[in-house]
Amino acid sequence: MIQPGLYQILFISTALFFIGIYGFFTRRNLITILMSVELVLNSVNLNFIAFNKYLWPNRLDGVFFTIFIIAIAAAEAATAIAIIINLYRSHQSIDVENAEEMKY
Amino acid sequence: MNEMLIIMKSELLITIIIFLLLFIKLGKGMTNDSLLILVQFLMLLNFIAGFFFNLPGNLFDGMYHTGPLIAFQKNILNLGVYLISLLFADWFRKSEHLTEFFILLLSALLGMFLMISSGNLLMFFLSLELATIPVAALANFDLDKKKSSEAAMKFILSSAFSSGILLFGISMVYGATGTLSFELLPAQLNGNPLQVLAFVFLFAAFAFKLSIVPFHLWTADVYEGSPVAVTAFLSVISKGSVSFIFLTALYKVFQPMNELWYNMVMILSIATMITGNLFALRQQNIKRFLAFSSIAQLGFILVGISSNALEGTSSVVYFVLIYVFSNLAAFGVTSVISSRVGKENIDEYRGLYQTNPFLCWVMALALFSLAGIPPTAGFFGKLFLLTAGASKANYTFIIIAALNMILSLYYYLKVIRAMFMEKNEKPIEKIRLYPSVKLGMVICAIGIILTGLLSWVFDYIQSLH
Amino acid sequence: MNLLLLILIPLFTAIAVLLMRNPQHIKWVALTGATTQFITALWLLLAYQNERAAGNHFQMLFEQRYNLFTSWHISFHLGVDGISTAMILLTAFVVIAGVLVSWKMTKMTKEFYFLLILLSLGAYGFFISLDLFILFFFLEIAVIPKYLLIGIWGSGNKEYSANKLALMLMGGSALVLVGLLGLYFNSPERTFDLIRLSEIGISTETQKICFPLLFIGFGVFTALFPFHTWVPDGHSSAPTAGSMFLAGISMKLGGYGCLRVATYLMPAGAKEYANIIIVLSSIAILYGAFTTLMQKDLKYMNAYSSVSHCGFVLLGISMLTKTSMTGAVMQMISHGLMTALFFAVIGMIYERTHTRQINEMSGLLKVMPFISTIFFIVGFCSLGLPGLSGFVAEMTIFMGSWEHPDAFHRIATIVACLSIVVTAVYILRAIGKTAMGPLKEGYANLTDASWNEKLAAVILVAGIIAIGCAPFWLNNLVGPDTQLIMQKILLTQ
Amino acid sequence: MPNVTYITLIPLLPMAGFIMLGIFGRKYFKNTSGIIGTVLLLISTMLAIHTAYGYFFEYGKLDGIYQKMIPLHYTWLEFSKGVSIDMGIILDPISVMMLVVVTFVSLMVHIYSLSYMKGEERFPTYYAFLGLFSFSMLGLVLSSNIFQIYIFWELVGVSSFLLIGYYYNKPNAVAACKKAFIVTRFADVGFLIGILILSFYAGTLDFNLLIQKLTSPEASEFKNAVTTSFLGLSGLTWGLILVFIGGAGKSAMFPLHIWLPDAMEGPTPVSALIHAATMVVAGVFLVARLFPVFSMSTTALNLISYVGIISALIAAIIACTQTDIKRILAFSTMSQIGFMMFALGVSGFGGENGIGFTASLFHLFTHALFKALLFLCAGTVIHYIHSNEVKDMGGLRKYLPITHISFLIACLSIAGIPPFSGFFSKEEILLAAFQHNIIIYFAALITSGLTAFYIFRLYFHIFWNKPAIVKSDHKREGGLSMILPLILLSIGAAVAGFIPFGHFVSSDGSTLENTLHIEFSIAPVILGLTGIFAAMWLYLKQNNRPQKIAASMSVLYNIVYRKFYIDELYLFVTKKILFKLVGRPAAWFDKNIVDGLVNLTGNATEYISNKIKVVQSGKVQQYAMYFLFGIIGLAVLFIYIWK
Repeated sequence: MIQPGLYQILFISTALFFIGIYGFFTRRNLITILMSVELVLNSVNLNFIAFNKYLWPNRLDGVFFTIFIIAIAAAEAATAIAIIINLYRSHQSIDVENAEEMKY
Repeated sequence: MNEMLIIMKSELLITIIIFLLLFIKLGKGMTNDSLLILVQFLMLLNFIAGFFFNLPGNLFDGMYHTGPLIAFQKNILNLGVYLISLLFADWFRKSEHLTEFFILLLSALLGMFLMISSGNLLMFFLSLELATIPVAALANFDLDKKKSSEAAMKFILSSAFSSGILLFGISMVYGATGTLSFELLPAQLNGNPLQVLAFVFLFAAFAFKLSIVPFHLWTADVYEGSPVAVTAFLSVISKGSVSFIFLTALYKVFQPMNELWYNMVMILSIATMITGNLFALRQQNIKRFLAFSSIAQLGFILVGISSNALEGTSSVVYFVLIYVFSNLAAFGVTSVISSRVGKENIDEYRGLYQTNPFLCWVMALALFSLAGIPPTAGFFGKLFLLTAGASKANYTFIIIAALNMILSLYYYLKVIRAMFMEKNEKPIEKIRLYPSVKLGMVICAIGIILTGLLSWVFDYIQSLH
Repeated sequence: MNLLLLILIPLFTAIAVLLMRNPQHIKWVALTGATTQFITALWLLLAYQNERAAGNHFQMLFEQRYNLFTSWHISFHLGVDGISTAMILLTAFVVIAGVLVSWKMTKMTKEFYFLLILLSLGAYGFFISLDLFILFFFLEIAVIPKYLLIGIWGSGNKEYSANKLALMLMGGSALVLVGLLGLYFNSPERTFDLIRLSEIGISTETQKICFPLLFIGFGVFTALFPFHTWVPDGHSSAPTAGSMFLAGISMKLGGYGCLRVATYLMPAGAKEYANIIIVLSSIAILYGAFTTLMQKDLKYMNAYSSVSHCGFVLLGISMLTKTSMTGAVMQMISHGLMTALFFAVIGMIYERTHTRQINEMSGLLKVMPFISTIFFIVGFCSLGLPGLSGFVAEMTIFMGSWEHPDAFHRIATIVACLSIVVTAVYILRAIGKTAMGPLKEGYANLTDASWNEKLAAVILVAGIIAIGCAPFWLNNLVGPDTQLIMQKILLTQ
Repeated sequence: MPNVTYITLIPLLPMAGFIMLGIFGRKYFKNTSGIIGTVLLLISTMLAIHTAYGYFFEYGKLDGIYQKMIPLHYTWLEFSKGVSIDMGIILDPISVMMLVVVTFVSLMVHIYSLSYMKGEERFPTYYAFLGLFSFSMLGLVLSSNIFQIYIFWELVGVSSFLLIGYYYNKPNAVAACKKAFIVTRFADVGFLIGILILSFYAGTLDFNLLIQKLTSPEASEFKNAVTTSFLGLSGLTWGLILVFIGGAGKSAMFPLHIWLPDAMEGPTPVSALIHAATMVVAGVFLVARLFPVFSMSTTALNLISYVGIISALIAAIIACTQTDIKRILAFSTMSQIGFMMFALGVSGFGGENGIGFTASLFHLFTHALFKALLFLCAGTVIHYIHSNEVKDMGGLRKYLPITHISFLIACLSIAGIPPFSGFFSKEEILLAAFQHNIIIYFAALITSGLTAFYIFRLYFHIFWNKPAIVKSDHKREGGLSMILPLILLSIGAAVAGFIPFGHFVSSDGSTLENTLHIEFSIAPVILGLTGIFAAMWLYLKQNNRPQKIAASMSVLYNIVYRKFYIDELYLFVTKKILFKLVGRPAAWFDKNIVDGLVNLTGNATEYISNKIKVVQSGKVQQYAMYFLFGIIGLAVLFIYIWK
């Protein structure tokens, strides 16, 4: 079995990053948007792991960072979902296009 | 161990207060009014305590560090929070979830403290999130207002997005240098494209927090939708803390790339000032107006940051201190009027002077300070930012900055004009202020006048390095 | 003589005014303050002359220095020379007259007097500060009171005018600021101290950049063509005392700055750009005069004539001879007194006839002999009648300008000379239409000046005549200091 | 030695009167102000005569030459080293002579006005202004410094303005005083620039030094002034011409004379004082004062003589057609000053060459007397008839006998009929012109014929012609105060010619013998008599001959009657060109371009601000997009472009 090299992993993580961003830009549903953000965060996780493993195997910063990111992502998601629920209460919708009252 | 407790004194104190509030919340025995007085008292204590027993030091292998300057920065933030607790009493007394509000607020403050003190990108990231996520919840605090939840949504999504960007940047920094520590990073930086790219990502995340063009777009909407207290917190405390850590990041960590970031800061500063001013020009809603004006103010802070010298740090800290007074005063007046009579439009302020001269004078002082008109402290603040920025002898930059002061004066004068000059058949009726609000405003007014005229304040900040 | 008095007196007056409640008391407090200032200014003049007579040859007298913002090397450095003494005297005259003229102010009396005194505080501070930072501080202090004075108590299109004035002046001060920062960072030692800066000298390259910034910046204040458009609108919308302060004090801040900061510190820059400024100021003089010719509103007329007259100030400075600079200072003083008086008279007329349109008035001399006489005097001063201050100043400038033998300077001088005819035309037109002619119907019951108006007018007329009939004291006061500036200019190649 | 205090008091006394009456007159001296003013001036006059006596007969002469003395002199305003305005007193023949003339005529007018102006509401003001004028005129005469003379020059102008506009509620008077001031002001700019030029070359403003430096061919200042040239004329000439323009303006020389006829709107005694005897000759005085310098430039002198003769001729022609009694006198004044001017122009400097100089000032002297007399007589007539128009007059000789005689004496004098004073001075002028320039001589000859004609036309119109229409019931010729000046002046006008003027006043201070050439005088006297008889033929009795003549050359008559349309030309230039083509565009430019640019900046900012608002779309996803673009932009900029 061929070991994936750093670049392959970086490619994947970058692709994931942009997929996440693309999702963030194009989705209408707030939950999906939130999921896209999670994709971005996960791509970062991949990055950290990969760098840690391939470049700086004896410094564990990357791994720790990943763990913290996962935790933070959870907190963020929790808050975000709470907010979205509240938005749903007031707007009767979780479509991002319905929450564009404030502009200019 | 003892030493650690003293070094982390500010953070621990806040944690204690948070827990205290939690217990009070469980007890459920207090009315809003007495609770508010208690909170104000605690905030005052917290603020006063900030001046004593400050010990510089490093903790957790450099993850956390503090010093006189950082302690002073924390004091500024404490002062801001204390003023918030005073100035927005109108709104607090109506609020059903006062304790939660302060718990969340203090959590964010805790995050900011840790952020200022952080010595590692990991620590920085964690504290940044701690400083952000509770604020998103706070933004939603007017639970029944559509605008409030919209603002919170925009805030949380935008900051999640920016977190992603930040993290991606950090991961690249890690990949390129193998370290996340602020101490070790500078030695590894050599300006290769990957590092530049990583720096751009990091910079963008900072810029997002600081509302620097073109990463500022969330600001106005969030400010407008959130409760005024939250807006004030966002625009003053949050901006202040991020600019402090931004200073550390640029001056210490990314010092080897200073030519790069000087140009970046310059370009974005010009863009920020111009855009902020141009948008502010048109605003009718006073909160939105203040949002854009604070964007423009941030552009000025960038001018000071661009100096890359001791003076840069001092003048930014000094400016933030003044900014706390001025902007909070402005928001205080806004809040009183919006929560008493529900008016937030500049046009509706017409003829205010006939009925509420005190509010008008406070507002005028605040706006003059923001515009940089002597004898208010804002004049000195802005001037020192410009002076610091001018040390590179970049005349174009400074002229643009100086001309932007005029542009900003134009819209500040619009509010002044509405209050003092324009006639109104039915001006806002006379408002009787709560003592705490009055106290807060008086403190702000005194601060606005004296911070500038007492020149040792600046010299003191300068001596803290 | 403690120069701090000059700042402290208005400061305490302002605070006292703020603390008062009864409008009547406020007026008296303000008047007392203004009188004290006036006496202090006269005392300063005497003390100054005594010191000089006693052989004190320092450039600045009564120096005081308190460190302020030590990290920036800013110090609260005060001191006066002949030029600033003269300007302080002017300010004192205008302030007391301004306070007297607005005696009948009923709308927001407290705020009105507070702002007036604040404005005078800015002017005093500006004239005595020797540290550029402090100077700039006081310069800006004087801007916002003007805005509020016009915006709240003004008439006509007041909000527009107030805005325009504040923004243009702030624009000017922004340029000043940049110029100052340029000086600060390019001098070998970072300092804002005016005297120190002039001692250590400023490199020619810096001068070439900073001089136009500073000169244009200050020039906006003193109506440098084409940045003069705030003048007509601002003056015409302002309340009487506001116009007096604007034209009498505020515009002089710019002239003083052009001379003291721009020209004195940067002689090489001054030489480099003198010709451009001469062209601009000559245009301002003649063009301003012709524009005045077409004005129908008395206040607009005087405002445009101020553009023309202030052109003389700039012309005198940019001619770079000792005589012309002395003339420029004299013109500042003279124009300050004269135009303040002019606005006061216009205000008095307006209060009674409720119009400022030249064509709508006639024959006022019959019912208001005092006011009309003052109108005559001030008109004559404006058109340069000997015996009144305008003549002395203008002639000194002409003589100084004529010291250059080349055609360019000659033509500029002749252009400036020609303006005195045009001035005569518009002044006489205004006087002829308003004061003279048959009495208009309905004017028979108009009253003449009241005691406060008379006192104000007499004070200013006294100043005008004191300069006009005995210019030597002013010349001797100012001359040595312009000589110093000239020496610096002559030393640079 | 001259008594400085006395001399200083001569101008200062009237000044004191001005201050006192000007400030307190309305309140405290409502009726006594006339007496106060007159007494002050009387003292002045006596002091002046005392000074004149002292100067001419006691201490003025040194080695047979009248010296220029500067008994008092202090620095008033120092411009630069050596160049300063000094306030000083110069005593030389012309200034002393002028002192006497000015104080005397002024005194006459003061006395005359006591009854003439009685009952006027602004009686004290009138005397205050008279005091101001006397002060300024005396100061002008005594000036030792060219800038000092300019100062008083302007003050004289303003007193003239104030006095012409004395009847301020008459629109005509207002217009006239404005016109007078502005026209002379325009000329004064020339004077001012002339001063600047001369002082630049001489390096001083002091008359003595200036003359010294600019007349000695060896001095470097002189060489400089002569060698620099601009448009073909030397610097010196330019300076002199410009100074002369100033003089021409004040002295109402063509083409700057248009203000003088209108100035007759002032009270008649004022016209007598200012616009006949004293102020209008200031131009002549100025040229005389600087005559040594003028004599260095033939071009300037030629210009002066041509301007003088043209003015003299034109004014005389116009005077023949006018119907307003005061205007006729005004044109006559202009014509006579023209005589004085060209006399200066044809003169040389020193000794016998200077006959024109002496003649000019002699004429100035006699003219002051007879013209003041003419005006005062006219005043009496107007006072009596209440009209200025000659057609309202006629046959007044019985009603105003003293006036009639006085007027006749003055007329004969101005017509140059011996032995009245005008004859002597005019003869000298003609002689000087004859010696120097024959064209000017003939023109002057014609003019003096015309003079006789128009002045007698006036005389016959007033005192003969048709029978009197008398409506007036008050005292015929006013009180004693109105008659006394007439008598005194008549005596003067009759006998002043016998003064050996050349003994006192000459170009270089030496004595010049007056020689009367009988054979030379024949032509002018005959011409003068012809003029008188022509006038007699036309106007002694009421007839229609004048109308016939006027009709027969109606075009010409109209042109002359309209004063050669010079007023209209000026009106065209000022209204159409200055106001419409300069003033209005300047105002337009200021409002629309300069101000427009400022407003445009504001509007453009607002416009941009409105245009970019779409960025803030309210869509959180777009915000993120801008965020990303920002990053990409920065990355591209700093990685690839700006390293």
